[in-house]
Amino acid sequence: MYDVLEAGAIMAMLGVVLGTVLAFAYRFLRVPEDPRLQRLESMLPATNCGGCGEPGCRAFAQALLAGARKPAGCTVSSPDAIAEIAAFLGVDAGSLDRKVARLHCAGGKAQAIQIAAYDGFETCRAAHVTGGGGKGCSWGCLGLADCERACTFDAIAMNGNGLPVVTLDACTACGDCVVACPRDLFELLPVRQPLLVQCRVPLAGEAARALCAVACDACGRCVQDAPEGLMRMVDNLPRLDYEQLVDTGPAPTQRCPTAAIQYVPREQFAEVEVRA
Amino acid sequence: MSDLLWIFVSAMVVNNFTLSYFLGLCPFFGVSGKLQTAFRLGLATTFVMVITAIAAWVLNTFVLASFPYLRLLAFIVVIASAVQFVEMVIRKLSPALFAALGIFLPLITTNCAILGLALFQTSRGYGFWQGIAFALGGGAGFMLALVLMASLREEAKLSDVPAVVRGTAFNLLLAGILAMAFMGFAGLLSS
Amino acid sequence: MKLPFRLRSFRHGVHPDDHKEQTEHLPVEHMPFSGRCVLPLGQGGKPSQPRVRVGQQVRRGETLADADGFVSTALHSPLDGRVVDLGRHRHPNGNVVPCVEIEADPFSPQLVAPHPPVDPDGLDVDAFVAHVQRGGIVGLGGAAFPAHVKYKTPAEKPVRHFVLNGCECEPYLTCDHRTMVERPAEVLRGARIVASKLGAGDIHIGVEHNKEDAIAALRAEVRPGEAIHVTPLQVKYPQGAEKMLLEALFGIEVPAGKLPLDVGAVVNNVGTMVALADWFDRGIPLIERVVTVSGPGVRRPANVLVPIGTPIRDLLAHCGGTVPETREFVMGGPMMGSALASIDVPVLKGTSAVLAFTASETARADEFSCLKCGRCLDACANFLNPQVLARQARAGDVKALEANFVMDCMECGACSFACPSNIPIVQLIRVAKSSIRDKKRKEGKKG
Amino acid sequence: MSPPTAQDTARAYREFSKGIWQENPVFVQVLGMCPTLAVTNSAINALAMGTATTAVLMCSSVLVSLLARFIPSQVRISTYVIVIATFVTVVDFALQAIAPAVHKELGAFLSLIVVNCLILGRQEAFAARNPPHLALMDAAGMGLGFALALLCLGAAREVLGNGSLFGVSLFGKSFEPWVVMVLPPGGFLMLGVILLLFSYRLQRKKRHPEAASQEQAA
Amino acid sequence: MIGRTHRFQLQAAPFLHTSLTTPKLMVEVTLTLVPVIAAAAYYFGVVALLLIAASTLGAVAAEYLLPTRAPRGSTLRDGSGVLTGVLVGLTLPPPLPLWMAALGGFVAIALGKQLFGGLGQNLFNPALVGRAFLQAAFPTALTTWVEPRGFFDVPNSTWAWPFLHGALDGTSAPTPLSRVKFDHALTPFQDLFLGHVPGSLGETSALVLVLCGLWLGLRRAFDWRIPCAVLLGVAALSSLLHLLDPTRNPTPWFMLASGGLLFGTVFMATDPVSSPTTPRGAWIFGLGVGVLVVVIRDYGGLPEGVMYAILLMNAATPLIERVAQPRPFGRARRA
Amino acid sequence: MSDVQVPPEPGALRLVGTLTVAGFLAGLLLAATYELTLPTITANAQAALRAAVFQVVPGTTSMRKLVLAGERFVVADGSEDKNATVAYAAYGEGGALLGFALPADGPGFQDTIKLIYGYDPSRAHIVGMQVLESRETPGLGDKIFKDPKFAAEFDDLACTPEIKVVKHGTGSAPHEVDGITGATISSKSVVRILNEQNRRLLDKLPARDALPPAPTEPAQKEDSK
Ligand SMILES: Cc1cc2nc3c(=O)[nH]c(=O)nc-3n(C[C@H](O)[C@H](O)[C@H](O)COP(=O)(O)O)c2cc1C
Ligand SMILES: Cc1cc2nc3c(=O)[nH]c(=O)nc-3n(C[C@H](O)[C@H](O)[C@H](O)COP(=O)(O)O)c2cc1C
Ligand SMILES: Cc1cc2nc3c(=O)[nH]c(=O)nc-3n(C[C@H](O)[C@H](O)[C@H](O)COP(=O)(O)O)c2cc1C
Ligand SMILES: Cc1cc2nc3c(=O)[nH]c(=O)nc-3n(C[C@H](O)[C@H](O)[C@H](O)CO)c2cc1C
Ligand code: SF4
Ligand code: SF4
Ligand code: SF4
Ligand code: SF4
Ligand code: FES
Repeated sequence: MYDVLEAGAIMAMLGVVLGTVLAFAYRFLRVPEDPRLQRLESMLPATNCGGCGEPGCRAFAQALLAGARKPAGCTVSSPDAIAEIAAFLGVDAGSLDRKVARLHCAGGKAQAIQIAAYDGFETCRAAHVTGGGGKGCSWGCLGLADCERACTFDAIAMNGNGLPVVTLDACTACGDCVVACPRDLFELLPVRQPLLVQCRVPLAGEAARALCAVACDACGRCVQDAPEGLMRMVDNLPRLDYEQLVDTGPAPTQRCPTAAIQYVPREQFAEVEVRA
Repeated sequence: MSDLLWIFVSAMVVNNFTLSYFLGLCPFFGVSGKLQTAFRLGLATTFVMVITAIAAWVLNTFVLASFPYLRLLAFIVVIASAVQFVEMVIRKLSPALFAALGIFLPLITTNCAILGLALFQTSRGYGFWQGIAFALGGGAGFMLALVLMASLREEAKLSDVPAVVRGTAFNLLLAGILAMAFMGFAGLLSS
Repeated sequence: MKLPFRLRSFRHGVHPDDHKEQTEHLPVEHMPFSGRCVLPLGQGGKPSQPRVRVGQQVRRGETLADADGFVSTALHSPLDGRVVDLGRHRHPNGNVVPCVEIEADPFSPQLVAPHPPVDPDGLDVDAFVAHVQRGGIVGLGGAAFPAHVKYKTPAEKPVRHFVLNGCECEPYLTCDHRTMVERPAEVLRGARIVASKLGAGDIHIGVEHNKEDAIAALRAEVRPGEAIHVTPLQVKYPQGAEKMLLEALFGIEVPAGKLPLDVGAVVNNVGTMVALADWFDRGIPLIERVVTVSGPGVRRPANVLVPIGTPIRDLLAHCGGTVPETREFVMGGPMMGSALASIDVPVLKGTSAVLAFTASETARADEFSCLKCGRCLDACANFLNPQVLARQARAGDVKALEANFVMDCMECGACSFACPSNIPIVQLIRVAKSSIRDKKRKEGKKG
Repeated sequence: MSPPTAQDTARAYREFSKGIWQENPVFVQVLGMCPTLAVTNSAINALAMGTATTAVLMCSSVLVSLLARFIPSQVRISTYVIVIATFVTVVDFALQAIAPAVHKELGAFLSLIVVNCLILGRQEAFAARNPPHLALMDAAGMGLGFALALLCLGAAREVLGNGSLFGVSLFGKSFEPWVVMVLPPGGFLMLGVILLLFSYRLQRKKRHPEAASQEQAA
Repeated sequence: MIGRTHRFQLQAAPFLHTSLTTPKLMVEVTLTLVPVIAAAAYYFGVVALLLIAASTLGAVAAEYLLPTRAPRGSTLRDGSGVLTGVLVGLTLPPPLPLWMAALGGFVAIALGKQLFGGLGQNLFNPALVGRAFLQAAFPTALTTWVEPRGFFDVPNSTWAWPFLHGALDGTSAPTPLSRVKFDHALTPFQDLFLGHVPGSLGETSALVLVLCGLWLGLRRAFDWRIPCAVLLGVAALSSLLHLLDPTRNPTPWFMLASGGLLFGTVFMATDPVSSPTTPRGAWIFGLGVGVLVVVIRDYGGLPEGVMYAILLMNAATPLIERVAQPRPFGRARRA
Repeated sequence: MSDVQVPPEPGALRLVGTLTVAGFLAGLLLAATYELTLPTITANAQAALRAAVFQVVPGTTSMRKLVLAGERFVVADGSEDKNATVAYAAYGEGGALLGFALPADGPGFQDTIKLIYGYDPSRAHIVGMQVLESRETPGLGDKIFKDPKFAAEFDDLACTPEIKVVKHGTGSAPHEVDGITGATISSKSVVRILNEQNRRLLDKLPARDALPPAPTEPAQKEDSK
């Protein structure tokens, strides 16, 4: 029985000594960290997409804590999640005009001409650096899906016509497709402005139409039909002012001879069946 | 001296802690994804092993001689505390290192390579220097296996490993091949 | 260590069959003028500023566009005729770019209207540089880099050697070879002008030793006691890359990311010297160049002196047209040139060759897995590890690519040539480099 | 405690059964690899190890579940480890008394149950947050799953590597055993192959979901 | 316009390609093995051919049954599967049961190659993975050797049923390395050189192997640095050890000519896939193999260590490659 | 959701206290278990030891534990160091000293081999050997304890000159052991372990008359710790 007690005592002593050492160590070696940071990080989507403009979710969380950013700056979180974060921090959620990626080209396989057979890697960038992939229009979509592969949110799917279709609800405006596209065809635009110029060709008239059936031939009718000051022609292309989020309805598109300008409240090219 | 050398070499390659004794497999599989982390963890483990060997020797010699039944408990508690202490020191001195090893420092505590070291050392009746040789050999062997594994896995990332095997199965089979290669060291310095 | 019986060269590299036998002995021929020329404004640095209007009559040799800034050159009319368009036309690289289009005057004798010749001895360096710029002189070695830019050397970087690149290491190409054989005097004349302006101590001309006649012709023009060295070099690709040439001649390595000037050398192509001599002595700007038309698809391979801007289609027609099996047209050499999406594009100042390949050359051989055999490493004169770069490019690992110096790759293609598994190494690297550059650009814009 | 309702029973059953298949600690969660590989060179060792682990797991879970409320979080892990180590020592002594031969075979690995991630993991993930009876069911299920997996592995290795099962020779004298299977590499290889078969099944199920559902229906 | 096939193709440079291809390389190496196979048949009889056929069959079967990303069977075209199979066969002891040889070939491809995704992806030498597996699984069978014997004199054990062991008729004979390790008895150099000694099928004749090695080296089928480094490593370390303790450690001549060293050096250490690509890496790798061979032979438990030495250095190859990257043109050496 | 959850920090005393209590309780439980199982465990160990000793020194009916004290083995009295070198004196029917059983260990092919062997000082012969622990390869090295023929080699083996391993089937001299084909290293290791232990200990064994008489059966509880 004495053994038993002695054993207990030894263990108890060990406990005391080690516990004390650790308690002291804890006191003196502790690294302070704002406990809210971890909470915030767990509330953010952890996709690290950079859509917010910070180098990652943790950085955004820090910016939130510092008050430098508003919760709505996260392009990925749902409105509920943003409200939750705002409540947690006791700040106003802020507002953000939701943007999505829009494509400035409608010249798929059925509309744009091909002048040579491209025989190389099946990526847009490879085609782009190989004589432009044989596509007649050296501005248009090459249809080899670099953007689809780049989108981590599966928001892009190539349709049967070889054009990427962005699912508006899935797009978080992270901008990966903007970076991926070798022809700079994507732009993040406010979803509230359905007026879209689906062409980037700086040519006018016949020269433009020779490349693609839906090329903008710079006739300027859309600019005339739009409310004063909303649009102007720059480099043979109509340019919209996205600061003025006026909804014009489809009127400016109706006299376009090539259907290069479209009124698209939902997904682009939705009329074409999406590839399985 | 040759005795110490044999203990060292045996623990490092002939009876490699990981590939032959199956000790420390959690970190072996868990932390071998990146070479740099693996290397650091290997160093940290070796370090903890030496601490363990000393602690175990002290406990065995001065405390546990008459209480063999407390051995496991005492080892565990003392080692865990030592590791936790090291963890706090690292966290204070090098937040970067801490971030790199992250959750794995606590894993070292509950790592069987460490406890195994103490137990084998005890059951073989190693003295102080033998214990140190054993710890250094075991640590070096663990690090060797871990670093090789990590570099192989990094390399395999560029290979077309079939989807069915990718993951744990692949790592296990890779470890199997590595263990077969280590069989070449069998009998080293024993004759 | 230089063995006495071995010719000088650089380390690594490959030995493709040179295919030069078809054209190397053919004298340069003149081509009848086409009815039309298209001159992209961006040929050597920043696009130049047109000074003509649509409908304006121009003389052969007359300036069409002026340099726009320092790294830019003037553009001259290769024809007597009329400006018919200042719009966009297709460039050989596939893009549709701003051009000047000239319609030939069918009744003109097409004589050059020379600018006044200039005695270079009377010019200070700045005036010399400005005059070279006015002559529209760009490097004829392929990159079409404005020549005058290289001559404007800062005082803290003295030029010790002026080096002429007569290697012509690309298979099929013989335009430089013929230039050296037929116009050695002008080559040396140009070189002497430049060397004296640069204050270079000596002139070195590196020529691969498969061009014995060129070496002999150049040597015959060297005056006794002159510090001009014509050095035969091993036949090896890419001997003509300027850094490899400097390594071969002097055993020096130009540091990565630096220019030959940083090691005291300026390198020009031999053809560039002829253009320069013609500009100073005869007042003829760069309006035509020698182009090798060759390859199995061409009926009558030839070296042709072609007005810049001539449509490739006309050039090919001049060479007897192409065989029906022709599948692909390449502008430049077969190692670094690029395929043409269309032959309705013009000859550029930098066009050294137009090649036509048939199905047997363009059929794709099977690709196998990389064996890590190391042949690509032995091919790479830049001492990169192409095999690793290719795998990392496939995996899209930008960080690793940059850590392995992907940006040092000069895209010479030796690695792809050498790979027994037929891995498209340089093709992968090219794409990876493009996306790295593009990403940097876009992220720069973003941040 | 109020009498268990049907719902409670169902829950308890669920906690018990999940460890055996869907969340099998070895084949699915890949936990506690060291003992899994080290002692499975024969079926009997595997069985002993499985049983011992299950015993420790169950005892510790119940105790931790009872005590969790009183333990400050900073010393949570340390306390769990003390609890586990205690039970391991108890089992160690018990085995030594009951079956000294098996004890000798398992050697240090019996003590190493302490550091089996499975045990500590269950304390953290389950026992500390659930009432004792559920903790017990969970521990029993996980322990059984662990033991079964070990037995599978041990049996496979013993059959191939020694031509016997539980020491009983199966194929007669002229069988050529695959010695590698009872050597260390064999442990890695065999478990690797078993996991490979698992993921192959899973992949096929994913690829042919209809076939799989039919299979299930049948 | 749409769907029109265009007359002209757009490809990326370069448009020229060397005439060497991977299948040609594999065939070349396989053909170089013909003299080795002939020597094996000469010394050990028809059983050599049977074993090689069995292991090749096993390898091809694995290659066919376990396809990687490429379509089933298509990878057989590159010829590397056959080469691996033949190499496994040549490393086996003559009285081995055929079923084990076939199993070895199968494991070589399955575990050594397809696991990693097929040709070019593997991290270890597949043939040696197969052999190491066999040696670990059937250590007795893999260390049972016989003297060279009559051409049609096939050992009983050859025909053992799968899963059963074959009893060797007649006596086993130790290899020169076993003799030196366990009996301190040397074998005359002439026998080693010509190959009239017990050993694995392909390894016995130093003469044939040296000639094959020279041929492959001159044809640049492999990186010449690797064999040079291996032999250098063995020669240097074994000379040193021999000088220190001549009774225990045999002469460098003996070390070079005996066992699987030459076979391993010429055909296996040089496997491009599992050895370093960089020149410096090749030197490090080769020296490492040489040193490990001597250490295992002189201090290890096993009489022979070439296989393990190569496998261990295979494992170290990714690490070696890290430190042995070439110095890029115009840059300082990498840190 | 809005409250920031930062767990309150418990005082150091509480932490120390928890650990102390846990340690104390654990200690109690363990000690109790130990006391409970000790008799059985000791008996088991004792039985195993006796079986081994009885086997390696045939004819043994009782034994006595000796420990090395300086240059001589003396009868153990329970106070000796745990790591002391031990040997067992084996007595036969009628209390005659038959010989000594000596434990020994050393590196084998894979790992340490532990064995015990019997030595008859009157003839300077080894009279038996049993492998207690080894990790030698199944099928090869494990023949050192699985192959009865090998064990039989040690049933009557001269110790002078030093024991030698010879090729299987060629052993004839009394000090020669037939090696195991395919496990030469393991068999040599066993012999080397014996030789080393012989060299170290044989001259330290007590003379017959320096020993107390055989213990009366059943053997006293002598090996408790
Ligand atoms: C901005 C810029 C400045 C350059 N400045 C010089 C220079 O001062 N001197 C020179 O010799 N080359 C200069 N180069 C030219 C390049 O190094 C190189 O000679 C040219 O790109 C053609 O080389 P390549 O035909 O080998 O590609 C310059 C290039 C660029 C883009
Ligand atoms: C791979 C490669 C090969 C080259 N081969 C030649 C060549 O054979 N002849 C040549 O004049 N320039 C060649 N160049 C271009 C030279 O590097 C260099 O730009 C040129 O000699 C400069 O002269 P330039 O500015 O007068 O054209 C090559 C460049 C590269 C990258
Ligand atoms: C996987 C493997 C395990 C081995 N295990 C043992 C072993 O346990 N003991 C041993 O002495 N030799 C072992 N060996 C060594 C060889 O069998 C060695 O060739 C043998 O000891 C030589 O004996 P021999 O000359 O009688 O054939 C092993 C070899 C291999 C490949
Ligand atoms: C010189 C040379 C040596 C080779 N040696 C081997 C070898 O030892 N083992 C093997 O399986 N394959 C060998 N191969 C074939 C091939 O590289 C091997 O199948 C790949 O490792 C499979 O990816 C060799 C190929 C060459 C060109
Ligand atoms: S990649 Fe483009 S489409 Fe996809 S989420 Fe980002 S912005 Fe939207
Ligand atoms: S939008 Fe850009 S990236 Fe997407 S398919 Fe078109 S060219 Fe490719
Ligand atoms: S040449 Fe081809 S096969 Fe050889 S290492 Fe380079 S990429 Fe791989
Ligand atoms: S990596 Fe670049 S520089 Fe090197 S050989 Fe290939 S293309 Fe040429
Ligand atoms: S079980 Fe051994 S480290 Fe986790």
